[in-house]
Amino acid sequence: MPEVSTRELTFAQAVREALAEEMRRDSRVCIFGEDVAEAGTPFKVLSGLVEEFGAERVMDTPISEAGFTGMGVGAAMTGLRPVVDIMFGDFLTLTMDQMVNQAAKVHYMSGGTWRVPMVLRTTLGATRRSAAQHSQSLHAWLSHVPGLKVVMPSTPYDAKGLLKTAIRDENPVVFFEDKMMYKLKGPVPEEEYTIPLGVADVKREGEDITIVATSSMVQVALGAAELLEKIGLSAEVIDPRTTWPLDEKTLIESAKKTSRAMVVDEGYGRYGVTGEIASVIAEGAFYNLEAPVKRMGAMHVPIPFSPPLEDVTVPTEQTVFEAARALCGKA
Amino acid sequence: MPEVSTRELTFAQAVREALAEEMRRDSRVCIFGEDVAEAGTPFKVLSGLVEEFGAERVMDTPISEAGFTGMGVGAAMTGLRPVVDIMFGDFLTLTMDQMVNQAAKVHYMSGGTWRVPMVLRTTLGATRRSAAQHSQSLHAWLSHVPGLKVVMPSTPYDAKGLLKTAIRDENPVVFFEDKMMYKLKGPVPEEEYTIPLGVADVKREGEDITIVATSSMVQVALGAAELLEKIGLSAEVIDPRTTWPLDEKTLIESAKKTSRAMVVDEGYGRYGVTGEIASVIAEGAFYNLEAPVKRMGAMHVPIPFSPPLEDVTVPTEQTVFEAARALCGKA
Amino acid sequence: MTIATDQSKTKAEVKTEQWIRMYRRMVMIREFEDQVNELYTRALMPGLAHLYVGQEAVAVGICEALQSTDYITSTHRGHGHCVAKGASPDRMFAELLGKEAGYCRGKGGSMHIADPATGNLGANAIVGGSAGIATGAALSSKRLGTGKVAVCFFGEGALGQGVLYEVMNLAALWRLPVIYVCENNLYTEYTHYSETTAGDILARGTAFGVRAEGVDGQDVRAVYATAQRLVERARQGEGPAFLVCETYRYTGHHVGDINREYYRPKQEEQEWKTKRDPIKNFSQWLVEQNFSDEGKLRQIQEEVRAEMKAAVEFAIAAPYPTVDQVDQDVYA
Amino acid sequence: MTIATDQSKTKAEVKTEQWIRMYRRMVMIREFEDQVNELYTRALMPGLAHLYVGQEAVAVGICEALQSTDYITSTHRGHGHCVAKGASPDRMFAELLGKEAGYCRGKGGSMHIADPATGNLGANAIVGGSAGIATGAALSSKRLGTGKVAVCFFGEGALGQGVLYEVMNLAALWRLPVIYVCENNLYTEYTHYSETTAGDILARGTAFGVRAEGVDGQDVRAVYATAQRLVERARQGEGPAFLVCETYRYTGHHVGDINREYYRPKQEEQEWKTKRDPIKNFSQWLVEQNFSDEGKLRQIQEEVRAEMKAAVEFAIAAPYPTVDQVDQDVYA
Ligand SMILES: Cc1ncc(C[n+]2csc(CCOP(=O)(O)OP(=O)(O)O)c2C)c(N)n1
Ligand SMILES: Cc1ncc(C[n+]2csc(CCOP(=O)(O)OP(=O)(O)O)c2C)c(N)n1
Ligand SMILES: [Mg+2]
Ligand SMILES: [Mg+2]
Repeated sequence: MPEVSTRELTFAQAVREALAEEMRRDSRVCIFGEDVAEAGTPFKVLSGLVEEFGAERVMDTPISEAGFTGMGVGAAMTGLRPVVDIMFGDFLTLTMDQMVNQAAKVHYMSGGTWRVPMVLRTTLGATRRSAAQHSQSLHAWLSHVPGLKVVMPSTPYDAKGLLKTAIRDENPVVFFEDKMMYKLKGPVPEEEYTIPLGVADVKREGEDITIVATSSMVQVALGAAELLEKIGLSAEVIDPRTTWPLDEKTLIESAKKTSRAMVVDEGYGRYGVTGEIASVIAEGAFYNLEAPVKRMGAMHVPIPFSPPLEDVTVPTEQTVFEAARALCGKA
Repeated sequence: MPEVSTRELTFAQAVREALAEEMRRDSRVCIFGEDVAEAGTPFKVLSGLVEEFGAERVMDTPISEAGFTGMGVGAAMTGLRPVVDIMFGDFLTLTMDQMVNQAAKVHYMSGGTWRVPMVLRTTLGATRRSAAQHSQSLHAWLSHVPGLKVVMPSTPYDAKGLLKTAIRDENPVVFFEDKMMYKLKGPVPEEEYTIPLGVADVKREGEDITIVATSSMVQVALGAAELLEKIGLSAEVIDPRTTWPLDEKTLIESAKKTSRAMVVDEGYGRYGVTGEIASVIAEGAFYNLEAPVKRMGAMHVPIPFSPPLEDVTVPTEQTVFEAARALCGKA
Repeated sequence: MTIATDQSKTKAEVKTEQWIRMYRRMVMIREFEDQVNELYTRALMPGLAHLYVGQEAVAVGICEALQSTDYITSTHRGHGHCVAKGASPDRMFAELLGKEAGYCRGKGGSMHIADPATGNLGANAIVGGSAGIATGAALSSKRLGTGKVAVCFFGEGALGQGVLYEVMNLAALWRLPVIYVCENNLYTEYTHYSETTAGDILARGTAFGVRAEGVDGQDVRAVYATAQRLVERARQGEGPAFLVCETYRYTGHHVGDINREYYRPKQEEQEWKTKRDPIKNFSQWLVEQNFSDEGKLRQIQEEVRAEMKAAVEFAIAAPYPTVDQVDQDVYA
Repeated sequence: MTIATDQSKTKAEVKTEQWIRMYRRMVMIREFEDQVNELYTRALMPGLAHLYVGQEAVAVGICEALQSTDYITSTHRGHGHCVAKGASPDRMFAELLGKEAGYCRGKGGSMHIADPATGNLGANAIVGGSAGIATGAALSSKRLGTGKVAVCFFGEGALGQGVLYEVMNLAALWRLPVIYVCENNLYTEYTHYSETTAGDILARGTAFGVRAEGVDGQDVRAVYATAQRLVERARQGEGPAFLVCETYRYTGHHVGDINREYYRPKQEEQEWKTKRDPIKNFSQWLVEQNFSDEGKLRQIQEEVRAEMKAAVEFAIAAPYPTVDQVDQDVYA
């Protein structure tokens, strides 16, 4: 086995590296969105790409989310492999017709003849003091729609490997990046690698409780697991990595093993991701569960601006820890 | 108690009557949407209203769903009580920014100072041979969003009483009508009545299994209950009537009583309504359930046009019956 | 559609062939739609369909200016576009009946016929829903240097959809080879366009930097000539165009829309049908100019009708997809 | 804002008062934003803010033409609109700091200040997101016969959003009293508008039947005069207008946008600041015309600055909302 050399990259660097590698590999891959070129997005995720690949492949658009997302669909059908940039996940509202009535359905409606190999990259996550229209995590909507795939990386390593796979996928893929995670560092191999969609990752093994966490909530769950360890509880933290396809088996097997499960996701808690995953586990591990599956999502309120209010709307290490402890009967 | 005289009305007539009564009662109530005036919508639900209330209160719009929904928000904030008509629920994709980033958040973001007393009426339901862009049931998306209320009537009686309440509500309410149900007849009292939002209705009492069903699926569940009765199983059919607010208590109590539950909804089965309701029941009735909560929704495919394909994508009396029978251990 | 020409033919012969081809295509569309209406009346067709009768000159005039590899996007009223771009009626009828032999294996139906072989990116049941797709196809053409042009067909109702202006702006900025063809048939579903359209339609193109022109959509030669110019211009990299065609739908918004007096007078329908029929007027011109004679034209019509009948028979006899296909093609 | 006038005053006195009021309002906005920047620099403000410095003449010129009961909608760069419409700086600062005394009880922050008392329907952080709301408010005005006018402020970036054209079309069709005020400050976030805007901006109004005019947004008198005409016209039922104001933001897209050379030259900033500063030029004119003198103007500035400092102190001292308020105001 060849030696694998790794370095520490930030989440943003990992995303950029995935894009750069895929753009070098395949000249059909291109990027468009608002302020993606010289500015490299407000989050500076794309810095340097226009310099390497030119303005023909890294294209600044007007503030026309519906329009350029629709163009992504058409471009993908006809030979390009666009990576469309939607700055804040909250603006997905403007792209829903293009993503749901067009991108997701073209392949099926055309009887399998046309394909839409596009990626829509966007963001999620609160606690940036950006208020109700710039803080939502709307991935549940897209996960609800057949024809789309939904990717939610939680580490630089996963981000890079999953984004490369998403770009090579023949289907429309929505790729969610946690805005708060862009500066998070983690090891990323020098060598090329990809990660398949639909394979969960056990971020931490444990025996007493399964915590399924997505995207921004994975670090939170890992933090909670540390706290749990201190009181003698061993938590298994699982990151599905993609909400669709969903690796049900890994989630269910873990819950069967630990007999207790909770699901932590930053989307609104109602009619969202936690309901689906909790149901899958409750059904699949029914005879093994010693307690109901606990769900934690964003509070059912528009995200407030005021820091003390915003902070209580999303799960934290402490609240996850407490819920897990209660679930394990250690009050 | 005064004698209550009822007559049979179709679902469409009940909706129209609710609108007409509220428009007579309150001159601020107005309607706008595509082909709502002389045409009375393609489903003829609004026939006669423009004749009674005039073109100033029943307004035909261009095909600009985002635009006129946004106008509904502004009009509601400033003294009108608009009832916005979105012909097919599939076109909600175009209104998501107005509904989610505006209507749902105005009250909260403004610290409770502005209000948005508007109703958005739209449709859901497949099996009309209308293919993937005219057959979706997208109510899960709206139910996911704090700040909105979501109403899903299943009978003419409920439609009328709930719509009147929705119009009087001080918040944005999304009102879903099943296209296939417009001609369904049912008793509606002559006397005025309203039905509160957030109160489930037990459509049929039973002992062996709880079937929670919404909108179009209520009749299906009642049909399945008939079939179940023939094999000696007594099904309780509960219609939450509103997915938000959700009458959790009634659902949970029923499941506790019967010890078996299933949830049937015409939205896509993944990351939708069934996940939420099943989770609520699985948590609330955990120690009483003898089997996992069974979920049935639309198949995870874009709705196909071809009749034999379309027919298998949504739950039917027969499939609900079979699932319920299996759940009760009567294979 | 421009077809490889036989070197031995005279220019006049080639021209004649082209006119006759265009005539045949228009007749094909009309006869196709007659059969659709028949299928509906006989309750053989699931759901509804939106007929293109009356608008034939638009689809045929435009598509005659395109290569078979050029792209089109179409609408709920899309049968005419598909036929004009070269689709086979038998597979179209099969699709309308939800049969496996259909262009979409029965999954799309009347409103979603798509066909890579003829550059048909698909009909769209969302009004304005294909504006982004067509513009994106033009982007591919430009980036990949394929020289293809994309035509986006839509009814004047789509002028109400903001996304149209978003992509027009982008097409102008990036000088994309896309032609936005607005078929103004005067009505959306049941509302006259004047009640839903303020300002000036052509100006809605120029305001976004898109070359705008209007044409009599009942005159197939005029449509063709204009389209040729605009397509050529786009192909040369000179940017997008917006072509507004004045036309009329003869029948209801869909096959079930029978009583129309509440939204438009019978007399208006009568006038368009008698005075501005695109097929009748073109026939007359063909005869006058000695490109053909009445007998030959009638013969074409009969051939086409027979072809359509056979196509319908094929579709009726064709099997439905098997139920296991329902979850195929969700993902590629 | 037009304020009830004292009968005993001469016309000239009234005019003087108005000019001075406008001057004060512009200074208020600038000083307000200075304090915001200071709060950011001192790390006292949560999140970011988008300063209105340089654009003061637009908000003040427009709002001077409005009644206090007229409506406005605002944007992410909205402090200037709020001040011009009559908001109190103390409650604005409190909102920016997320305090309970803020206009939105701390729930909205910089991008969502709203205030029924001054007709402020709310700032909006979705570009183009308030176009529908403003137009709907105009619909209410017309249907309820209140005579109110609605002004929709937005940056030229919102010209990219299709919904704007959807509602312009509707406003024109229904002759609604709404004024769409486009503040063209040349840049969206980090991109010059010429890279994102094809065609002709004014024509984007007329194409949809909306009366369109352009004005120098650095000249408060010109803005006011034009606004007065258009507002009056709208109030009389003569329909909507689209007013494009040429202006410039002096500082970054937001307070954290410090290094801007990669998207715009320092020299350009310098030129606008020195040659076209709305406050400086207006001051000069006031003095020239003898409406005021430099001493008086300086005094106003000092008063305003003191007022702003006090307002900031108030906000800093004000308490945060209690945590139990987090789920209040979700539903009315
Ligand atoms: C976004 C959207 N809104 C509404 C509809 C319903 N609808 C179908 S066709 C139609 C009228 C379209 O009019 P036009 O664009 O002029 O096309 P025509 O039918 O005249 O060919 C409407 C409103 C739709 N399919 N999509
Ligand atoms: C729909 C939407 N897309 C993108 C953004 C991100 N964004 C915030 S401000 C801005 C630029 C706005 O430019 P302009 O409208 O000219 O206003 P200005 O900032 O110049 O005042 C962008 C792209 C947003 N808030 N909303
Ligand atoms: Mg039309
Ligand atoms: Mg700007």
